[in-house]
Amino acid sequence: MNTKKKRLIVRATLVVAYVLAIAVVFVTGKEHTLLIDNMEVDEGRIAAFEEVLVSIDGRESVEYYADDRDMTVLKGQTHRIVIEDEISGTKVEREFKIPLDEDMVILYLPKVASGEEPYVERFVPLELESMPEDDGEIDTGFLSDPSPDAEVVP
Amino acid sequence: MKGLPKSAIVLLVVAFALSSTNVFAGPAYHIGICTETVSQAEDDLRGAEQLIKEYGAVSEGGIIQHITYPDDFMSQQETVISNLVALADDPLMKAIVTCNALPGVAEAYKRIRAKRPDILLLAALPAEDPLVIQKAADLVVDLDFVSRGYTIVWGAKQLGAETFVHISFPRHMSYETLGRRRAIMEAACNDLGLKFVFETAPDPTSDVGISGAQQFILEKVPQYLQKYGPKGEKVALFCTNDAQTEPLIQQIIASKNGIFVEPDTASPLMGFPGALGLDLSAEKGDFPAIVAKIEKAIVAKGASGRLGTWSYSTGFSLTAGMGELAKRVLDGKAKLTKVQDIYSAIGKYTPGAQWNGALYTDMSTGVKAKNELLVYMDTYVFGKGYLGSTKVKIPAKYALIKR
Amino acid sequence: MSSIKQYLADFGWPRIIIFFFLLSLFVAAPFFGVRLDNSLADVLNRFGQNGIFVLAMVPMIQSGCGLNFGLSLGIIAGLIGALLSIQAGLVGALGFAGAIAMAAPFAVLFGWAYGRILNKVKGEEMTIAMYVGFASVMFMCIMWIILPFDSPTMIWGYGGKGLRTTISLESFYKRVLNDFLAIRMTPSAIIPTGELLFFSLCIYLMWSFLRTKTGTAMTAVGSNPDFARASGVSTDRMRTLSVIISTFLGAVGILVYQQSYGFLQLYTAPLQMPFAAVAAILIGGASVNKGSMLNVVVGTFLFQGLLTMTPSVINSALQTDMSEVIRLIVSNGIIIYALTRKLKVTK
Amino acid sequence: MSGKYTVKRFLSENAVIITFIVITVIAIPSSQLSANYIIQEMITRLGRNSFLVLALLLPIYAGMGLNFGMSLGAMAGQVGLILAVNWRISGIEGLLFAALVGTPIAVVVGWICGSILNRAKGREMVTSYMLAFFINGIYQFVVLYVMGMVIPIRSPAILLSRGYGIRNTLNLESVRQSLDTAWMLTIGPFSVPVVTFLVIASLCLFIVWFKRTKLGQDMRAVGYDMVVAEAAGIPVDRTRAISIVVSTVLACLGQIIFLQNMGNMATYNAHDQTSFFAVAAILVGGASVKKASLPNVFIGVVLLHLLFVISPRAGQNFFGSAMIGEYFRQFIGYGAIALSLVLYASKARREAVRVREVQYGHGGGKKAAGEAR
Repeated sequence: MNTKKKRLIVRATLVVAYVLAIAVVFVTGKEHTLLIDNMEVDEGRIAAFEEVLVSIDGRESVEYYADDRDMTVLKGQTHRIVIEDEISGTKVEREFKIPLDEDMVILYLPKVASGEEPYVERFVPLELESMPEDDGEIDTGFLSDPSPDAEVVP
Repeated sequence: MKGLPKSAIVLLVVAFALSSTNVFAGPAYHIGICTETVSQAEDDLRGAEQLIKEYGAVSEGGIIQHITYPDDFMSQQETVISNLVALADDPLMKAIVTCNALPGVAEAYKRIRAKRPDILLLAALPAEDPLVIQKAADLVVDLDFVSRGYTIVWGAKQLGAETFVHISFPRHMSYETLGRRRAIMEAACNDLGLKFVFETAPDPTSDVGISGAQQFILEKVPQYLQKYGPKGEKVALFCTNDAQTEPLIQQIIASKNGIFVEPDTASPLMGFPGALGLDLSAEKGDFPAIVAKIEKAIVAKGASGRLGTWSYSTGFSLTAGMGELAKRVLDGKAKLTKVQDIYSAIGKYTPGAQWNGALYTDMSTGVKAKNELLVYMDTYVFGKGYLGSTKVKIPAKYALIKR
Repeated sequence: MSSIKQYLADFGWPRIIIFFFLLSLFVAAPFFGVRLDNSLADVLNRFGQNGIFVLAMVPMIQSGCGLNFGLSLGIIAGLIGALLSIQAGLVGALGFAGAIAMAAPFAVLFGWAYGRILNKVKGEEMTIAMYVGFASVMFMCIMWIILPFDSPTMIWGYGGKGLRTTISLESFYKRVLNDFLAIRMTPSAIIPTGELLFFSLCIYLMWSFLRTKTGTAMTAVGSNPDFARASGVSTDRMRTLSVIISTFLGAVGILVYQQSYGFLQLYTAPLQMPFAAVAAILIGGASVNKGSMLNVVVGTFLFQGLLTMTPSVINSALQTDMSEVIRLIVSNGIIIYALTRKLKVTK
Repeated sequence: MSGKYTVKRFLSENAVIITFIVITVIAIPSSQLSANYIIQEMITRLGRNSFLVLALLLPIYAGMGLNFGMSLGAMAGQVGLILAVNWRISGIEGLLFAALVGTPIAVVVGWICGSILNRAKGREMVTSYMLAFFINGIYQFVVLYVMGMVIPIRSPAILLSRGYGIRNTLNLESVRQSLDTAWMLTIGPFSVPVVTFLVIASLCLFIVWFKRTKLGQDMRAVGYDMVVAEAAGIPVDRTRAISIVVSTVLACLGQIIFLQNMGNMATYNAHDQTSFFAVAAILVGGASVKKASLPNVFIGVVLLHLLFVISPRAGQNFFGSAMIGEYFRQFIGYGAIALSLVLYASKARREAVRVREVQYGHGGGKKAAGEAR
């Protein structure tokens, strides 16, 4: 009985450890798409940067101008962002978290700089329905030049 | 066993030494062409041979290096990739063309690009996801599955069909382009007043083999025709697999009410010569003459005005055309992604035929790809003439149909 | 009563289950718009078309060589015969007979060599047979390209050399057996009498062969090698003979198959053909070392019935493409079942 | 024993290796590939394929022949990878996740496979071959219908537009070569995936260690003679099943390593040829149905893949046709397996005859020898 119990405990521990291992790699390996947005917020309430250097998780800085939107892929949930305004010379450094179950989030640079929460939001892609339903034909503007000696086949 | 590895190593080293002694002389660059074997896709292979005829094979001091995929390319991606990467081993290699860019080509192109960024990478008729292959290749040309989804159904209507039967199987429906085209066809049928039917056939790559799959078509087509056209109403049939096209054509010719607008990989050589048992040795290489001969045979069998195809072979003209384009670009005579340059290179092998097409537009983002061109040609109906499908206006909504 | 029970046990539950499954498919067919007459005609046609392949399994099973996974060799011999017949310009029944006649020497030669190999590897025949078959199919792929056939119907239309993947038999001997005494049941369903008669003839010949002195000796070699040796029968000779017969039947089988089908298929087409025949005879209740004519007939009918009916009925019923996958699972599952089950009997 | 006899014996024992070396030596120059390319390709392929070939060893020790059922494990690994891609778990973690998810599946199918093979003693190879077909059907059913219908698939990039089923080819961008590039050592013109080789080396150590354990010893005993092992109190069926389970799990991990290097997965076909290539490699390396060692694995991988790399081009330059090269390569692959199986089986038979000769004396020996002829 005792050995049986012992064995059961060992086995249960192993199973738990296994599941835990899956959970760990799941959390640490999870990839998220991050859209980096440098547009004005709420029609000018917070202005966009004219020219800004952004570095995430110590990667090489990327330069953004007003109205830029970029896409990058991040691994894990907690990240550090460094924003350097090239015009004013100010430097902001922040840590942000991406929820585990979000595949695609958008980060507003102006909000990060002004410290307004939340500066990371879930990204809702453009709905297909919003696309024009009926605007004429498919653009087949690429008709090849018909050769003059047309009739190929009798 | 003991002495073996040592002597083996010595021998291999000697062999290596011999291998690196080859000296190239002659042309300034080489162009690699990869097609399927003759048993999988004759047209593509003949396109490559046409290029060899014009520009010579590398082994004979020319510029074309032609290789083929393994026959069972799906199971042997390792070979697909390494054969393509091996092309980049040649320092003079400046462009690689794959016609039927099968699964694995994108990965191979990625590896080639990492090693040799100077090589132009062209892919025709890709099997991989558009976004994946667009990223890997410099230029992608595919059949316009969006437009054809509409024009084929439209063509069936022109020929008097009341029902449209789409024959395929799960593996093919797992291709994004084929699956979407099926959905477009279904929608087009609804709009044009045809009845759409989906029929499943066995997959030729499964255990029944090509023969079992063809056998199925041979047996079932007369039944379909009877089931969907019991009073002799015309029924159009379309199948996505090339191997199944031949028995399909044969049964449609034998029937009274079958319609066949065009094969999936449209070509006069696709299915017709085999189904009709034609001897084309005299017409070898002359597509107009081949079409004329097929037409004669079909009219003689009383199937005039019921079967069609393109007047030139897709595989042949795209393979040869892409090779020609690569050469023109390397010679500085053309720009790789300029549409008229692409048409003019392909047009060299399709004199007199008109192509139509559009740049690929991604459905979810609405972004137009700069390097993927979708093309199609007019349908030629035997005993009737051209249908004019390149001039049909296609409503824009079909481009958004997903499933 | 007990004899019925015994008979059922002999017949085996898998067969009974498959039989009822098939029956239910036939019953269900009309409700889903699948025509019964056509289905029945198709099953009969395939029955005659594939039966000889299945029959080809019998001699090797009897002589203890196991299942002939290397049937492709016989198929290749048949293809060579067919090509020679076309090349010689023979048509109609003469073309068919000519093809068999010309395939025969190749079948005997291949069978003899193949038999010699199998004699060297007793106990491992099946695995080796499979790879011998694969290798020879690939070798012939090269041969089809370079052999100097030049009849225009056979070679590539465009290239002008090398054999096509499929060659139409339209103007040669297409359906020469099928159309012999064919009975038209309904406007669209035809019973291929000639084909069925030919198959019956083959079965009868095999049946009577197994009852000759040589035939019994062959069975003895398979079922009781020590006894056979003691009575002075040469095991190796008998085994080789059985392989030759099997290979020859493979050659005839492909010719029957193709006259019905209408096309000659080269290149990798023969690669998977043996598996269908193996599955069929196992479904028929044969074991790795015992097979009868009844097994052949029942097995071919059930297997081909399943092959014909599942896609058409299940697709119409479920409106999905799932039947392909179901068929894959069922037919391979039965082969495995047969491979595992019979051990109890032999051991 | 004369010298002539040993030469003959040496030739017959190593016939497959010798044949391969001869063909390769003839073919390398005519392939016109550079030595750099070929060597780099060999390094890559060793890293990619060795693990899979190593998976064949244990069943051979246990006397179950070549485990054609290893593609079962490969399928389990693929399911793991599909899920990793689905949940966007990238890099090494993605591979670990795939391995952790794939392993239990591999254990289950491996156990099923082992139990079935126990009921088909003496026909293990054919049965495992057919079993792979059977499980392939189930795999297709799961991946094509269950995924998306029952198992939620959230990544639209891998889901078919129709709403269920996984796409035909899977782009493994997120885990692509993450094991290989974790530490890529550049030696001259060559890059060596160190971590991959470390993983392979640790598997070799594991196999060496395993052979010395009680279970490993049992396995060899079972492989040598089942009846004797049974009499000695070894649970024969259980031991055999365990060898298959371990083999299946290793195949699962091996397939993950293979696919991370390929960067691309043919969802419905990637496992088709797994066992074919692995079996061909180990046989070409000089192993037999009953006897295999670690060197066989590596010699085999190098020789087989060397030929695979050069034969398409060599065949083309040799015959002047691109198609023939490809057919030739496949012919060589199948032919090598057939040849080595034949050679081994006939040798085993000769030995059996020799044993009988000793047992029955000359009269019986003659008769037996006559039969063998």
